[in-house]
Amino acid sequence: MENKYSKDYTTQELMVAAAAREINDGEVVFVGIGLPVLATLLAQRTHAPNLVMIYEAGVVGAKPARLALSIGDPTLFSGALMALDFHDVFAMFLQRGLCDVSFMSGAQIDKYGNINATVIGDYNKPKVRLPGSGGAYDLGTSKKMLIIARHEKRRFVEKVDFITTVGYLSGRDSRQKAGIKGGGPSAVITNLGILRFEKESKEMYLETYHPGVTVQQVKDNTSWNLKISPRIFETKPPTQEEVMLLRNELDPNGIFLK
Amino acid sequence: MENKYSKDYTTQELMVAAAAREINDGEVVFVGIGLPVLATLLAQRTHAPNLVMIYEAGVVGAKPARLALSIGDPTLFSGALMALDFHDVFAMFLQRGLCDVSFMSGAQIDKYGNINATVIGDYNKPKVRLPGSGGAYDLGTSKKMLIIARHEKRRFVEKVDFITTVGYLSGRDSRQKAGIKGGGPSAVITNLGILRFEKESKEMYLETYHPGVTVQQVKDNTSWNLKISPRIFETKPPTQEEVMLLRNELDPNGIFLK
Amino acid sequence: MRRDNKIVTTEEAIKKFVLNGDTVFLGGFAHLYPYAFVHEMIRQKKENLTLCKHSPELMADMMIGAGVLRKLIFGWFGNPGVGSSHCFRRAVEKEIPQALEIEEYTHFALTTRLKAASMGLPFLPTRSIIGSDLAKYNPNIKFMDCPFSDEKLCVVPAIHPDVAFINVQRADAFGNSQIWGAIGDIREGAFASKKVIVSAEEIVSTEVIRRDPNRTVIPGFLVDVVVEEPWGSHPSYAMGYYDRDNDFYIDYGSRTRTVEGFEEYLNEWIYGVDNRREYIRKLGAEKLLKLKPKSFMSFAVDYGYYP
Amino acid sequence: MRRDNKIVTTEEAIKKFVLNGDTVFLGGFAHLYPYAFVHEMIRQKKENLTLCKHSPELMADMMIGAGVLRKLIFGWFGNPGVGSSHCFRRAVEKEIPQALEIEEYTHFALTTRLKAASMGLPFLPTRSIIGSDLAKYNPNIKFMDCPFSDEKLCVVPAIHPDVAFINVQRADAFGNSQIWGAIGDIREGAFASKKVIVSAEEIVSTEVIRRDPNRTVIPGFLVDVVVEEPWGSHPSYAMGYYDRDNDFYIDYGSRTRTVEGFEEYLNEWIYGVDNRREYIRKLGAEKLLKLKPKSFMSFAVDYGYYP
Repeated sequence: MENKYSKDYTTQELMVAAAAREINDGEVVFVGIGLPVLATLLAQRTHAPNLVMIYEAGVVGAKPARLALSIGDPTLFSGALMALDFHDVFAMFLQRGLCDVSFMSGAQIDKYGNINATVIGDYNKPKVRLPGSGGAYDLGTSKKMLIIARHEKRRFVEKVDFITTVGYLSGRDSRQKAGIKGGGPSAVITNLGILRFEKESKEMYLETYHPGVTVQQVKDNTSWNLKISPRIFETKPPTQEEVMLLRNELDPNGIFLK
Repeated sequence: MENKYSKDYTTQELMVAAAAREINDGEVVFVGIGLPVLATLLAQRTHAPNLVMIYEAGVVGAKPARLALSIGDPTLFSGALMALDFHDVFAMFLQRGLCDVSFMSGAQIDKYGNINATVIGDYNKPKVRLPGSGGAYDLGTSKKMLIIARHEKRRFVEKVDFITTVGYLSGRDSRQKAGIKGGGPSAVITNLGILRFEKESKEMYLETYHPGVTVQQVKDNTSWNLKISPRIFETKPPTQEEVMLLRNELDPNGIFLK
Repeated sequence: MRRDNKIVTTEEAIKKFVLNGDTVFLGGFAHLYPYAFVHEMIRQKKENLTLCKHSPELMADMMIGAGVLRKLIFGWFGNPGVGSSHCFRRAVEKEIPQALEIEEYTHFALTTRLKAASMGLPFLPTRSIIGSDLAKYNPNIKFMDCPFSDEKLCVVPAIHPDVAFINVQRADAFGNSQIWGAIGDIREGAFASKKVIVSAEEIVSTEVIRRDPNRTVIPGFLVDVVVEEPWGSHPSYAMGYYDRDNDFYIDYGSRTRTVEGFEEYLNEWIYGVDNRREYIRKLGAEKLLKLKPKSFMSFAVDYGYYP
Repeated sequence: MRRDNKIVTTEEAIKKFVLNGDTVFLGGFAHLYPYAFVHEMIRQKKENLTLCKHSPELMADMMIGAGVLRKLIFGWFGNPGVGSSHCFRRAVEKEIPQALEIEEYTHFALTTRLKAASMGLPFLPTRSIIGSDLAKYNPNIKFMDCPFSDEKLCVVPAIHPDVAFINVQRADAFGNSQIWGAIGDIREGAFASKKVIVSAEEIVSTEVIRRDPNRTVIPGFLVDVVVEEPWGSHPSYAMGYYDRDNDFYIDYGSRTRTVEGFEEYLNEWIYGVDNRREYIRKLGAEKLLKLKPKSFMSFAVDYGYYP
């Protein structure tokens, strides 16, 4: 099949394809459930056949017979390459620096890519109590952190109420200076565009807008004055092959792609 | 069979029986090879059926089909209850404080039960280079350390050239003050007698002499002025049952009992 | 090895080994959660418990809603794959049914606390937490300089729960326990705790254990009592025995949005049954058949016999 | 997973992955010692190597005698179950054939250095060594106060060897490696090292590995190359494959009491054969039959199939 761009795709499909393109062949990918799994599987089926998948529940090289519905789904363990203790996942893989890519989301994301998954409002008197870090903090120490999120004003805030997963802290070399390993956030893929971080200041900026989305629309859904790349362009749509794989093979029952 | 004392036994058999009596039922015993294994097996076959055996190679509840010739003998693993990583043996069993009894020997033993298995002479210009600690230091942190050794003047020295395994350091509460876990040496079983440590000073003293041995003989083979218990008595010989078990069942080929 | 048989019922285990005020550990990650023990703690109306569990999911949500927990030491609290944990949120946001003290970590840092205890150390360093806001609200999280480099590390103290509840696939009558699939934090939790209570999907002969010593995660001498409790982890799963009951998680999520909904749920699935056997009967044969996986056997390995 | 087949010969692995001056780790404890790699390092006359191995036994004794080692980082050095290691003693006591730098730990403390590295930490605390004389002669051993209690602890720095040599019972062509019986320090050593070279008693299909993921101790993506080397651990053993050759240990012990005896041994068993295959031929069929254990199979477990 020729690798032509699709003309019939959903925003979710575009987001998954965009995330898949962030993964290089041979990389070790720490996978959760939902869109990140689909992005990883899509990368594996297209340009990254040698990627290695690791799940928090303690499994390397899973070969699931169905789409996992939770991160500890038994289907991830049957026929996998390696099962390991929970502590070892964090110590011997994440802390050891063996993970290249991880996926992240959060209720709040700020302009330095810090993520809040803990609490909205005051910690001791929360307006909304969220689930908390779990593994998220440590996933944030992989070489490339990919953030996937719905672009909303209340989510994209200037400063998060609580730093659960560290992005670039207060920007510049503050992350490195604090002694935090890993490369920090590499891309933010939303339903409106793809955002990256300036090389020096580490402030988030808009790199591409999705077909049919305007730059103003992105700015309107971000609660600080979002920087725009001088070389901004339109996000490349998914290819026909990518859409076909997602619809027919990776999520044929539309469990995550609704 | 009646539990009569034997009249036909070797010194080694007496030493093994004496060591076996130091083990209580239900205790977790860290076993090496040679006489300590025989003592542990003898205790298990007589008064301590519920003792648990752990070997340094990483095996709990071994059921060896032959007498192990080295501490990593495969026969210890076939049919054992649990196999574990080397680091876990030390961390999760010894350092965790789960081991009740361990056996120790050494080229030099001093009056506070410190043991040298590292070097005779200067560390940097050794007269004799010995194998070193290996697991010995950590075995010395079990609740009761049993020392089994040949009683010789050059072995029983006032001060060891090098502390490999900590006994009572410089006596009194110096071991405890240094922050060392475990109960320290509990008994020293030699070919001449059984020695213990004073409650306060922690200095070694002679508690019993073996049948046919004189107190003077023990003193002559100790290079400091050895204290003698005011209630000194003759070591109880092995029972007929013990000798029978050792000869007919535990070491029928005389591998360790020569 | 203790030769005395340690088998008791779940009711006896909870009655004897859980005192009001205890700190309880529940083993597993997604896999092998000890739900049978949790339900029985609620049925016996235990009080003022502290729970140490990085991912307590519905287990703690039920315990909070039923008023069993005073304090929670955790890393993530949601209904996995479904959404919020409503009893937890009501307790933290509105003190319903009562205030809940929380002590919060990352998954890694809390497991590190158990790891330290399981290793007999008073603390362990970790790179987790550095730069996040967690340390601001938790005095048990400290930082130190590496003695060998110029790095700054996070340190957390060992934690020794009073009782560990562990569900395993198989154990013998003395507590020698084997697991396959996700091991989770079971090794650390069992070795960290003062008492260890095991439930097993199957009690097997010691011979089965001895055929494969590398599968043993808890040695019998560490275990106080053993319960045979098939389906003991429902609605979570036991690898090779049954699947995770996703519908049950979704149903719990929607029914417990209100206090009344939770009470009804509690009355139906916990107070409304006397024990696990009744609970399983209530689940019904159709559900059991649906959750049973097809067989996928490991290949045997040869340990060799060395006489 | 890398789809490229990583299989090479022992000769190629040593030629490509061991540079003079490297720090080398050898995996195992009594079990699965990588003797085939050690002999080949000696045959290829590697120089100035540092060996990191808590219990190096005959492996390091041969390397020292052959002049391959400059430095040894260790915990215990003897001929296990036999007595002294003569080349080691000659080097330390008399600088024959050359001076040997030693850096000495307890087994636990040295394994803790690897553990720290395998966990991505710059150091770890341990209760080992405290009160002994080891720290007096080793500046890498330090002490610290616990940040949470009044306890004093020993601390040791992480160590990252340049190459780990690991012999396993079975691996696939991509390096996914499985072990049973004594695991030793293989997990820590492999994850601590910069490169990982695996030899396997048998290369199996990935399907065999996937049938039992809990037995995997090293994931393929960590492994640089894989060698198939049956009897690769002789004279130590591979559980289920062959027994320890005690006679061989005794013979080595008596023949190497003199420098001449060692040279003769070296010429006969290492320089005198071109590769492991010739070494095994030299051992002879009678010996192979004698060391082969009877079969003692594990029982299979059911992982379940979850479509």
